[in-house]
Amino acid sequence: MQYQWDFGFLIQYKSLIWTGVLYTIGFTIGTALSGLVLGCVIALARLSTIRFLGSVIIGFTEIFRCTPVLVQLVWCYYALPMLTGIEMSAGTAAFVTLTLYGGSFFGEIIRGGIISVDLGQWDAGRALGMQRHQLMARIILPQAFRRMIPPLMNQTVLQLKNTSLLSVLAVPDLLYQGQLITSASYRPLETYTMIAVIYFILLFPLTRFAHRLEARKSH
Amino acid sequence: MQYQWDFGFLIQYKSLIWTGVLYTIGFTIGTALSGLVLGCVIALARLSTIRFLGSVIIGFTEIFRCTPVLVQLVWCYYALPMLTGIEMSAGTAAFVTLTLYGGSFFGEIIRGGIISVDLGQWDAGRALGMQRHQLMARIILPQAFRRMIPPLMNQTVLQLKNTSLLSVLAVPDLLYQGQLITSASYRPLETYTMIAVIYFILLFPLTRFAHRLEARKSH
Amino acid sequence: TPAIAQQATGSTFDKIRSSKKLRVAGIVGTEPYYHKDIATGEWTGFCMSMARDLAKSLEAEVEISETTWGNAVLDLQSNKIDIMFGLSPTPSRALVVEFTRPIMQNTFTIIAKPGLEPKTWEELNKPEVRIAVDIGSTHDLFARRVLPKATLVALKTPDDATLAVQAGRADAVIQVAMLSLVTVKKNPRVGKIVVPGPIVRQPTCAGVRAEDSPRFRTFVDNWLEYNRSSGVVTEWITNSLALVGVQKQDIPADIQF
Amino acid sequence: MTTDVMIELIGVQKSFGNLMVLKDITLNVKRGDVVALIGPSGSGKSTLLRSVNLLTTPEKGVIRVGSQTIDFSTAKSLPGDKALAAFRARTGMVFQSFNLFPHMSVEQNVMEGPVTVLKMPKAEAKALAHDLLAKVGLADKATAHPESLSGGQKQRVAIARALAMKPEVMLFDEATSALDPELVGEVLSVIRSLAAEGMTMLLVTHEMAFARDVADRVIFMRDGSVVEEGEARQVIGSPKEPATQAFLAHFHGALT
Amino acid sequence: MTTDVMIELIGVQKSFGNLMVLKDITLNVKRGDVVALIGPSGSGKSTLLRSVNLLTTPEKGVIRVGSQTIDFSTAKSLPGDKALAAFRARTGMVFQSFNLFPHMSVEQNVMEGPVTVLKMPKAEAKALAHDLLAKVGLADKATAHPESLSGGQKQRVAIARALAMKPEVMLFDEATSALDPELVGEVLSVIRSLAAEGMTMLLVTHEMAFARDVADRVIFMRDGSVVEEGEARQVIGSPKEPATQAFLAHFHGALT
Ligand SMILES: Nc1ncnc2c1ncn2[C@@H]1O[C@H](COP(=O)(O)OP(=O)(O)OP(=O)(O)O)[C@@H](O)[C@H]1O
Ligand SMILES: Nc1ncnc2c1ncn2[C@@H]1O[C@H](COP(=O)(O)OP(=O)(O)OP(=O)(O)O)[C@@H](O)[C@H]1O
Ligand SMILES: [Mg+2]
Ligand SMILES: [Mg+2]
Repeated sequence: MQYQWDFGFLIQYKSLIWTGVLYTIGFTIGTALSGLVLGCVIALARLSTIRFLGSVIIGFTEIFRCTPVLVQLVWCYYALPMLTGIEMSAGTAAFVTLTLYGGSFFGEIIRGGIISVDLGQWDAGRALGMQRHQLMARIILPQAFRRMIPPLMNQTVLQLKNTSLLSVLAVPDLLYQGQLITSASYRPLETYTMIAVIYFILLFPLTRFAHRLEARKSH
Repeated sequence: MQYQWDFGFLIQYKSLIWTGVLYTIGFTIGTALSGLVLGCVIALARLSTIRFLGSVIIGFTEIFRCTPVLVQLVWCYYALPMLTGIEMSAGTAAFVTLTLYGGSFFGEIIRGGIISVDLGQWDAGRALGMQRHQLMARIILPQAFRRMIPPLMNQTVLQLKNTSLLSVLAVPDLLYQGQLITSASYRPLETYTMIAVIYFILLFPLTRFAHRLEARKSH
Repeated sequence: TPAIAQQATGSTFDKIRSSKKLRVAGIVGTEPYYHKDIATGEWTGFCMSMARDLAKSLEAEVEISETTWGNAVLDLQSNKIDIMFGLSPTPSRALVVEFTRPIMQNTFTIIAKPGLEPKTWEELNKPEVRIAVDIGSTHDLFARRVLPKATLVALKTPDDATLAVQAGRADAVIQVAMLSLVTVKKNPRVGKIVVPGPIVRQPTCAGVRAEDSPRFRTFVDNWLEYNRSSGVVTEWITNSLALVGVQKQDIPADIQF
Repeated sequence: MTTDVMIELIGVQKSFGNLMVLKDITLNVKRGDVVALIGPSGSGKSTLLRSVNLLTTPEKGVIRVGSQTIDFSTAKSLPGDKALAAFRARTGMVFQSFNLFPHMSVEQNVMEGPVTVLKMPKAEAKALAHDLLAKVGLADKATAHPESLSGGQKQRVAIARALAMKPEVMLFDEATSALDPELVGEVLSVIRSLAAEGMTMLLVTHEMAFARDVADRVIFMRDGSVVEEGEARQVIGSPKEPATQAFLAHFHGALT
Repeated sequence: MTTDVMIELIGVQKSFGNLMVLKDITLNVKRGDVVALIGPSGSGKSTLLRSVNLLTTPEKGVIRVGSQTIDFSTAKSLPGDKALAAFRARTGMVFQSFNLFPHMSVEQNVMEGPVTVLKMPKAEAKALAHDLLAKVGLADKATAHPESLSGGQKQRVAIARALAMKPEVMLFDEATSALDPELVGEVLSVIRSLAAEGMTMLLVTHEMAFARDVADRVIFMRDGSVVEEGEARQVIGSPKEPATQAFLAHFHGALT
């Protein structure tokens, strides 16, 4: 059977698609940044010598790492208000969830990068009289980041793709708009293909950029 | 508003939940293993000196890394047969897609781990007269794997959670069964909470195991 | 030669006749349209009754594959099934698939939170009213057309939309009568069914693949017409509603099929 | 006497698991003295050196450098991060394995301490770095990256990096082991001029000639204990202890 | 003469970017000879050593070890991976930075080559490893991990690892720089016994006394070229070239 491909009809949904792209990009950039900050905090807390803090952070991290974002989203939006009385808009709930989720993963990656740095580097920094934060900022993190670039970029790419789950909370991201178009037009293949192409156009430069960075640093 | 929690009703759906758990675990183990094998092949191909091979692999990898799994699943099941005539069952299509998807990410992680091993180690292995595959298997990969454990585990956890997307192809994974129960019982909060707990029970030992492994090796 | 070409690929009608198989889709948990018994795996429901009867008139067996509403059209297009019951026609959809004559008329209703009992749709057409629908459904399309000023909360499934009302995230959910009756039966605490005026109905049809030969669609139309006029269709509907516990007396007077 | 003593260790003890690496070490280094630490491989020389600037934490004992004292017998906890950092900033250390910062150029390696710890303006730190690199014969490698350096070049960068902090005490772990004779001579004169400026130095070395020529005093260690200590020419030329004599016999044997 | 020559380099040239590190190097090492490579830091000694077992690929020149020859002037491509590996298996190398395998115990480090490359049974390899570890004085560290070793201990493990392959040629990059005199003596005797067994050795060293005592011949390099070459006592005792004289002057200066 030959399927009759026809992408022309998509033009009429231009503004719908554009809104979806903006939501997707906005949420990705926003939650990637807030997640990175959270991830740094998590990684440093886990490496700190305060045992109790470490355990609390592990618990927190594992809850977010070990359950699907979809379920977290639904929980944060529906169950939390019922339990605590804190009301959040769908957008806020989505932002908070993705930040916590992304942060848990970023935290693990950053910690892994930090502990992979040669112990001699810690010695050398300490011997110069650096305090812990100086040592981290000047010696350890710059070296750790180089090793972390591939997994960090992987995670950011996932963060962008996770925005597609926002559609369950009626946040009009790209996939949400795609579903609208599909059911109005009954042309899911063209619509999904277009969405895939847009995702690709958004993500490909990101991964290429990561590779360039990595190549430059690894010299 | 006070929500009346009631988990008791879930007992009647025991066997449904059990089927979902088995599907989820089966797909995770299967596609994580096949994805790891594929990832190793991808990483080695990218590190090989044959330029052309590298470019082809990059293109392949990026397509899978840069588009949502959901769209890939739909494509593989519906569009591929129309274009190529290759018919696949929903289960096969799901397996193939998750393998290719996971493999693309595993490949990047493995490659990152390999290039982070000190060049002196390559020298030392070569100087002993090792061939490339021996060097890889005995010297480089064991050291690379230690650094790769956090991101690899992260990815496997994601692989398990990605099985939740199989519900779009009506593969009865855990989330799919949860949706069934929700629409039969109209108790989504309890159902989603239970699903979250089951995911947590499945994934938590996995992440703990990873940490133990990491701690043991890092000594 | 087009006729020969047609022969070669085989029209849907010919294929069903020769293979003695009618391939249809089933969607779990969409009562009263489809219902799958969790224990036995047996399919029932309004659409399944129709599928079995249609198969019988074609002297074929029913073959059921599971799908979701979102993918049903793809299953049709990619030749994984022959007919999909329970689709609502719109002109743009008709560009892609062919629709049969209407199986029934479905009335648009709302399930409103306690205290909200609008007489007309216009009463709901205000920004402070939050209306839940499932994305891309006829409910969604209807709400966008009739209630442009209301705040729309479009969620992934009818269940999610119902949940939004339950959780106080929306004031009412729009559902066609076939669904709202079942929703309220299963979960009376969501709210009350209201049929705002003016009463709006929309047809529900079956979708078939667009192909050169109109033979299969003509046959289905013929079969439908026959069963409608003899009252069999209404019987299938009430039976399927009874299956999930909705009795004659539960159905408001404004609602007809 | 106490004011004259720059580095003082009393009863310092350190174990790794069951292995006691430092056994009740007591020693003094006078201000402006150059002291060489010699002894067989595994005797604990590196561990002792690391204890002096607290990179290794002893289980027992007192460590004093300049005006700062830490008593591990009584202190319930180590001083805070800031105090430790300040303690270490006044001590320069050159590591056996160099530990250059691989993500910085040679010049940045040398500037790092002054800029980050001493808050020296960048331009000034750069000038200082170039002076020191010239001193160790690496003026032309200022912008190179550590990985492209030869072994001896790396070691000299490590020396310049430690000197950049203008420390009052310098600790060298095999400072000259990868240097060729030409450079040993240069480092020797650097160390001599540092000594003239009043710098206190403690250095681990395997080169007896170097120890004899550059050090005022020599400490001989074996199995985690100080066996003999004294004036450099005396300890190396005519050791009193049998263990020292046995150790140095190999040395004379290797040369003749 | 050719059959007697074990290592032969003709017109070998190597650059890193614009920097020519090896300039038209030609040299011979006779079977069973011990040759010391001396010269200032950065003169290209390590690079030359790496070229001999093809860890560094020269741009030009011919390299022969034993019966195998590679001509970089004409060869369009390097030999295959297997051939390269076989080439290197007959050459042992001890690195300046040791490069021990951090994920293996000391004993496993030594066993790795025999087991993986030579397919020696594990039990046999283990016995061999213990013999060699005893030879370098580390019998008690067999199960330790490299990171817990002192500098000198690491270096001795690296030597044992290279010897485990029973190579016909050994290359040492500063084999003794982190060894104390006691151990230098031991390594010296190891090297002497290897020489007696007919092993050909090329070693980079900064210790002139060591070079003079252990080597048959000495090659002096400067700025990527061989400046002087000859009998060890002659080159070190009474060098002919002005550059060699200048270099060794520092050496004599440091000792007296
Ligand atoms: N982190 C550690 N864990 C376990 N053992 C260690 C550790 N660091 C050092 N050791 C052990 O402590 C002993 C003393 O080591 P140290 O490095 O101080 O010796 P050294 O005198 O500097 O030797 P060298 O001259 O070979 O450098 C050695 O036996 C060594 O194996
Ligand atoms: N990978 C590289 N990239 C760029 N330059 C390099 C590289 N490796 C070595 N060099 C340069 O080549 C020159 C020779 O280096 P080599 O390591 O051979 O010196 P060496 O004689 O062994 O010195 P040393 O006695 O200090 O070990 C040095 O100037 C060094 O900076
Ligand atoms: Mg040491
Ligand atoms: Mg060198």
